Amino acid sequence: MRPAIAYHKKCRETQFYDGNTAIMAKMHFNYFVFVVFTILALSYVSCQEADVWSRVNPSVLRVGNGAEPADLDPHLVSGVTEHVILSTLFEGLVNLNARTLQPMPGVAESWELSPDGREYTFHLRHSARWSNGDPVTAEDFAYAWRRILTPSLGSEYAHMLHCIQNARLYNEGKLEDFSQVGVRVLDPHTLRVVLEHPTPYFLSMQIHFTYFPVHRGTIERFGRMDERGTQWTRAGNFVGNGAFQLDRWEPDRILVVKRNPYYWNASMVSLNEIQFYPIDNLNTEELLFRVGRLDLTSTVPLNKVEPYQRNYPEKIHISPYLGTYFYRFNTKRRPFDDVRVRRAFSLAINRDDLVRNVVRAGRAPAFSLTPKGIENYIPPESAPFNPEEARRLLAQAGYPEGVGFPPVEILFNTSEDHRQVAEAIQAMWRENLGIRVGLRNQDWKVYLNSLSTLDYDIARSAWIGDVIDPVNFLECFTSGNGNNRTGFSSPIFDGLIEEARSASSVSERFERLREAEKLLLEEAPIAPLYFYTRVFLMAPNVQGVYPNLLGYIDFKNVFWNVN
Amino acid sequence: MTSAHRNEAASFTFQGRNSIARCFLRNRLAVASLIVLVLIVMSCVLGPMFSRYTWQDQERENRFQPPCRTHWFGTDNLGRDIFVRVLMGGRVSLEVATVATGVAVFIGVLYGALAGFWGGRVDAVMMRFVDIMYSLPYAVFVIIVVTYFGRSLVLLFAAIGAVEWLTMARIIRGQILSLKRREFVEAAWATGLPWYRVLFRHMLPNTLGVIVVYTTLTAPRVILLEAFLSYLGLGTQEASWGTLIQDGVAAMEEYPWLLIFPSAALTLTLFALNALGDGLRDAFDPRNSSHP
Amino acid sequence: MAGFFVRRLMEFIPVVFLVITLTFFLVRLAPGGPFSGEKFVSEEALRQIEAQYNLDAPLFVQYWDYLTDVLRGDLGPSLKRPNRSVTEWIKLKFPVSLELGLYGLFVALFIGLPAGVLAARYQNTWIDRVTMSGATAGICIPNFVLGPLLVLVFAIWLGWLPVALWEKPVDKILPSLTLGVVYAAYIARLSRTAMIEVLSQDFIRTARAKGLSEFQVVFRHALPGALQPVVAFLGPAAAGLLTGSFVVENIFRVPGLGTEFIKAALNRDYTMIMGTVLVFAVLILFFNLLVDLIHAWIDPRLRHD
Amino acid sequence: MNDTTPRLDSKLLQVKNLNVTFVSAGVAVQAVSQLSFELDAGETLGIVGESGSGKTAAMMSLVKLLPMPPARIEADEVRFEGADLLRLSQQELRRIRGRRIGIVFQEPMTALNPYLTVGYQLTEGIIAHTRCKRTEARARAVEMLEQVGVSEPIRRMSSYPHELSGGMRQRVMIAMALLLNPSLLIADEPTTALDVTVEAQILDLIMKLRDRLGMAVIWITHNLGVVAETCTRTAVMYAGKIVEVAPTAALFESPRHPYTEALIGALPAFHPRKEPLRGLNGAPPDLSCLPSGCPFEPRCSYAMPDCRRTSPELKEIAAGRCSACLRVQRGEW
Repeated sequence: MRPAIAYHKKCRETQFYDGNTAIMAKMHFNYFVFVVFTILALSYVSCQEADVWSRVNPSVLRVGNGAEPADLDPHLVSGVTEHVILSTLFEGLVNLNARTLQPMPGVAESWELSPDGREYTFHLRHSARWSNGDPVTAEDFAYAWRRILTPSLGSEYAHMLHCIQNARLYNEGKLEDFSQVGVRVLDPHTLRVVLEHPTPYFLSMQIHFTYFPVHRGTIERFGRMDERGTQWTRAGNFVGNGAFQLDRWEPDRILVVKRNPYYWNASMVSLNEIQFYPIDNLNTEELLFRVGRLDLTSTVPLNKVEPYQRNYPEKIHISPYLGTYFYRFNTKRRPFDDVRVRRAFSLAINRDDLVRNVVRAGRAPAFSLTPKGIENYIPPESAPFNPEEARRLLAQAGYPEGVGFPPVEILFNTSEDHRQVAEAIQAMWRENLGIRVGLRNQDWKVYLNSLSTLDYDIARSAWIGDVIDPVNFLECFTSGNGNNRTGFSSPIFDGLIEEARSASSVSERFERLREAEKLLLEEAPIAPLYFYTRVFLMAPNVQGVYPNLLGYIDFKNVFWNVN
Repeated sequence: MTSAHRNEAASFTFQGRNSIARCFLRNRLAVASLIVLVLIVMSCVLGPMFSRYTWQDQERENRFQPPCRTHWFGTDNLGRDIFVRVLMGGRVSLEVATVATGVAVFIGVLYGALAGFWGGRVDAVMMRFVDIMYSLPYAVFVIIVVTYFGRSLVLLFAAIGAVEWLTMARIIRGQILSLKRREFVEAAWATGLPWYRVLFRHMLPNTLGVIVVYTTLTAPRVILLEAFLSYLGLGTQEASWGTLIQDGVAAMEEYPWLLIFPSAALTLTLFALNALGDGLRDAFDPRNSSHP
Repeated sequence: MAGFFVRRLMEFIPVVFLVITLTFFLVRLAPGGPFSGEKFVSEEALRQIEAQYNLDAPLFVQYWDYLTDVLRGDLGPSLKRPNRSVTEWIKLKFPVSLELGLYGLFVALFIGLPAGVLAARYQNTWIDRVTMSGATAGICIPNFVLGPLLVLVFAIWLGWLPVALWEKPVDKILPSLTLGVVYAAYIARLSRTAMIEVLSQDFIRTARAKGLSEFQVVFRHALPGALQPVVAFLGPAAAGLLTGSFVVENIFRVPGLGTEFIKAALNRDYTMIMGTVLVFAVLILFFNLLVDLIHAWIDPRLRHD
Repeated sequence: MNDTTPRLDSKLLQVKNLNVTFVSAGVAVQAVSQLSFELDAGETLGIVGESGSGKTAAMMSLVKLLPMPPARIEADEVRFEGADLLRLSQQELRRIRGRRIGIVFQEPMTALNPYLTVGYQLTEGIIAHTRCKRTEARARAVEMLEQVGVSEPIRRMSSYPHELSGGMRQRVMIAMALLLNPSLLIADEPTTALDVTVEAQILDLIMKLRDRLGMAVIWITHNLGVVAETCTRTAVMYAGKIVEVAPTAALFESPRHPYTEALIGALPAFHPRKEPLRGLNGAPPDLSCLPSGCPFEPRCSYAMPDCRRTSPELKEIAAGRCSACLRVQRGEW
């Protein structure tokens, strides 16, 4: 057996056999010879350097980017892959510092916030340009926001803008007149936004694709404003205002963005070109990185994490990520309609063990729904692993030692990772509660269907935050919320969230949210399991990529350290 | 792929059972395969009972153990004993093979026999239906069945079987068509037997050779199809060889035993099934039993 | 001949029609729609999206609309990748699958056929045994194992070939091998059996009596007969090969139609499923026809006109 | 084999102690044993015997046209035009097949390749042996077809075997065997598959061609009538052995082996009308377990106790006549 990972390839001379036709003509009976020669003729051997990154072009970055982007229309996409690409092609009013996630000037040079925290006035820089040279104006933002909120467009992510005054009503078709929505163009370079409630994370939301401006002329050249899937996002047609512009888009092969000469800060951009390779297969992505075909990956296969940490710690990066993996209990169905049963099940999970032995990759055990690391918010913690207490609660609920417990199943969408977590937890519940739960895997779409129709007992779930704010996690569990999917309903909880929304100060707001989360953990419609991490591989001399909760990479500040 | 053995199998006739048995027993490879298969089935069925671990037992502190004296095939990432898991996976895979192949053979034989027997327009319509099913990519069909019946393992296998019957139907139809003109069938008609007796008592037994051989060739296909469905995430949540191998592939550089042992089990079984099929085919082939 | 061809092409129409109908209703049976996701999409948005794609009409109306669209050559927009129409996607992906499939076919034929012929010619010798063991192994190893193994050996350990992607000619070797090997194994087994059969026939002795070389005897006299079952096998197999293999495309990241189809099915991208199934069905029918033509071309006794 | 000019005193073909054994599944079957005979240039030798007596196996083994394995061929000598056929390499043997020795097979239905045109099958032999151009080969083939009495030879060249009648196919076979003027033609029951009128035409044709081309012919048949009409000398085979060799006329006049006698007795044309036809009793022996004595002993009406014990060798009993019967050899017949 060779060493676990052989990272260095041998150098071979380039050879090219060009005798195909000659060989064909003289066919021998010994066909084996023929086959061997044909294969050799096709397989000229390529040269590989010992250090795969030493001869890399310092102006190009090759990025493994998971799935193929569904589209590049910021109002129609919903995935992380699209987000990564769109953040190079567009720029919002405000940028975030990739290291600290603090707001920095973007298209807006400066901004003011009214004392009640509900009115932002943005002053757009005059040098901001679209990639076709047109100036970026406040009108462009208003147009973009009107477009995403237009009901007939059917944007799946329009709710991101619901914090703007009347945006929700307009989006739901209950308000016809966009001028009543809290977006005002004061002059071509001044934009005022009126919010429904004070929204402290409003500025950081500006790096989300839903807030990006779009170029009206381009969109309407290829279709109606509310038309899905027009050709304006094709290379050649596409107009953006980011540091890069779309150069080439060959689906499932490559997507290339090049430096945008019209970008207001173009001189500070180091990379000339970023190549995004859509690769769904994690193992393939890792292999491409290993042989030096990629400089940055979207993730790392679980089995490769430890070998990399051991042998190439400079190449693997693990950082906390704004996401929580948790189990839902169906509170509308016996036996999980009983809070004691839910809590017993949650208490019987040894999260440290789970994180250390099963999910690995630096993940942290979760005792709350909201991840740690959100500034100024310290989430309440539910009780740690306590099998005695769990058994006591279970006995109280009428199932001493698990006797008489109805058969229940853990539902998960079919995936190796989810299955392993489920198997581990299944074992813990068997060991600690004496209860044998079944496993049930479903195809993704069926699983979603089962979730929303509450056709399950226990279901694997996850929530990735869109913005760095606990409310984004907590509001899912308000009564009737589409993301609730547990049947959990508590007027007190709803009230706390509502209070938090209209709270006048950040500390008061977080206090309400903490109370809400504490209630949620006590009621336990969910059992948080672990917090996500972002794990990726990066060529050792790429600089300017920082760990942050959003997994946000500011490509305009990424550069190669060439020496 | 399914039509692969149509032609290989096309020329059997039924002969004396003794000569078939004798011919089969002369084929050492086939006999060895049979023995291996029996051993595999036995150990999959009985083995887990004698093991000190169950397939779910987790020694989470003991994960990724290479093969050693306590864990013959090593352990996986949850510290489960691979040996027992391979045996349990064998149960699932062999169950798939049995149920799905059984369904495929049953539907295929019945359908093909009736089509060939009735002939004419009925045959044309029935075979056109088979054509349509052929041109329907089975993935769509299996996905739909799986999403509906995904919960039930047996139904899943039945679904696979229901996809695999097409080739069998074609082969049997061809056989029945050629048998229709044979003297002994005419003799059976002459004695005034009802049609179903002619078909099931006189004609079908003569296709037994094809059925047996094709069955041993369908089983490996079915096992691999289950493995493929697992690869797509449509398979079972229980540890079948397919899912074990899939896990193993992801870890083959670091923990090769996770791939090697389930793969070896699958390959050995399929090898034996293929060799058994070959042996049976030769045994049923009249040309091979006569002297040159 | 032309008449025969046209008649056969006419027979395609009802089959394709039935395939469309069956698929159309089958895919709607599966639970979950194209637009459900991890995060909740509001009822309102969902309704609007469905309206944009005519998914809110009664099912039979949708079916009728789809049929008339197909007749006009319009397969509709992809629901999950709205940026291109299904026709465009197929135009983009099918040539790749076609290319990969052809290489796979090439591998299958150029390994399988000589191996089978060789094994038959040297029946019951070690050559036969080695070749046939190889063939059985080829049938037994799932391609999702074979692919990564080949990558590990040839791309990582030896460093001869690229790991994945589909750009330069070298990139295409490993995917083609992975795709073709199983078929090669089947062809080897089939052609061996058929070859043994043919080699025992009288006309082979005649050819030998003429003093022809062994090469001429095997390849000119015996091969056509031995090819018949191989051709029969290759018909449906080729259709499968050319429409792409999800596994191979996924492992080597080949931008082919196979992935498109499986993903469409998993994502309930109705129009895309319909489009790919249509391609598949037509290809199957076409290859059935082609097989008949090749049979007739090889065997003069089957020529009617 | 142009370099081996035959010595003046030599025969065209000399076979000494030819044994052919088929081994399969551990069982050995001696199909031909201790076969010896000679053939002069231009001579026609008939080889007669029941089915399974080893006629075809013996003749095919001369040019190694038996599948090996299962066949095993051994001989002290098979000398043809000065070369020992069994010791030649495949390459050298190939140059004799089709060029010096032509063969006409029994079943014209199956002996022609159904996938190839008549023209191709005719010309490929010429091209393989003479390196002449395709057009020349075609001209030669057409000419030969004409000689064997195929009408419209040019059109026939592009026909496939299944488009021809049985007689026509056999003519093609003959043309194929004679294309390169072989010095020996082995005709393996060339007329059995044909109906009587065609049979006569084919017989006639081969005889004519033999005379015109001056080649020797070995005529394998189970039909004594054919032998009587065509052969100068006849060898009778039984159970893999030659039991009697004699000039044809003498053989029919006074058979010197009980088996020959029985064969002739079963032949209507050579039988006095008054007596009823006598069939042969019993069946041919199982070659895998031959009796230790004379293989014909169980069916022989002249058998004596010694016949059971000793297997008689083929011995010359008169000038040009050999027999393998103890009685004959002891002068009791």
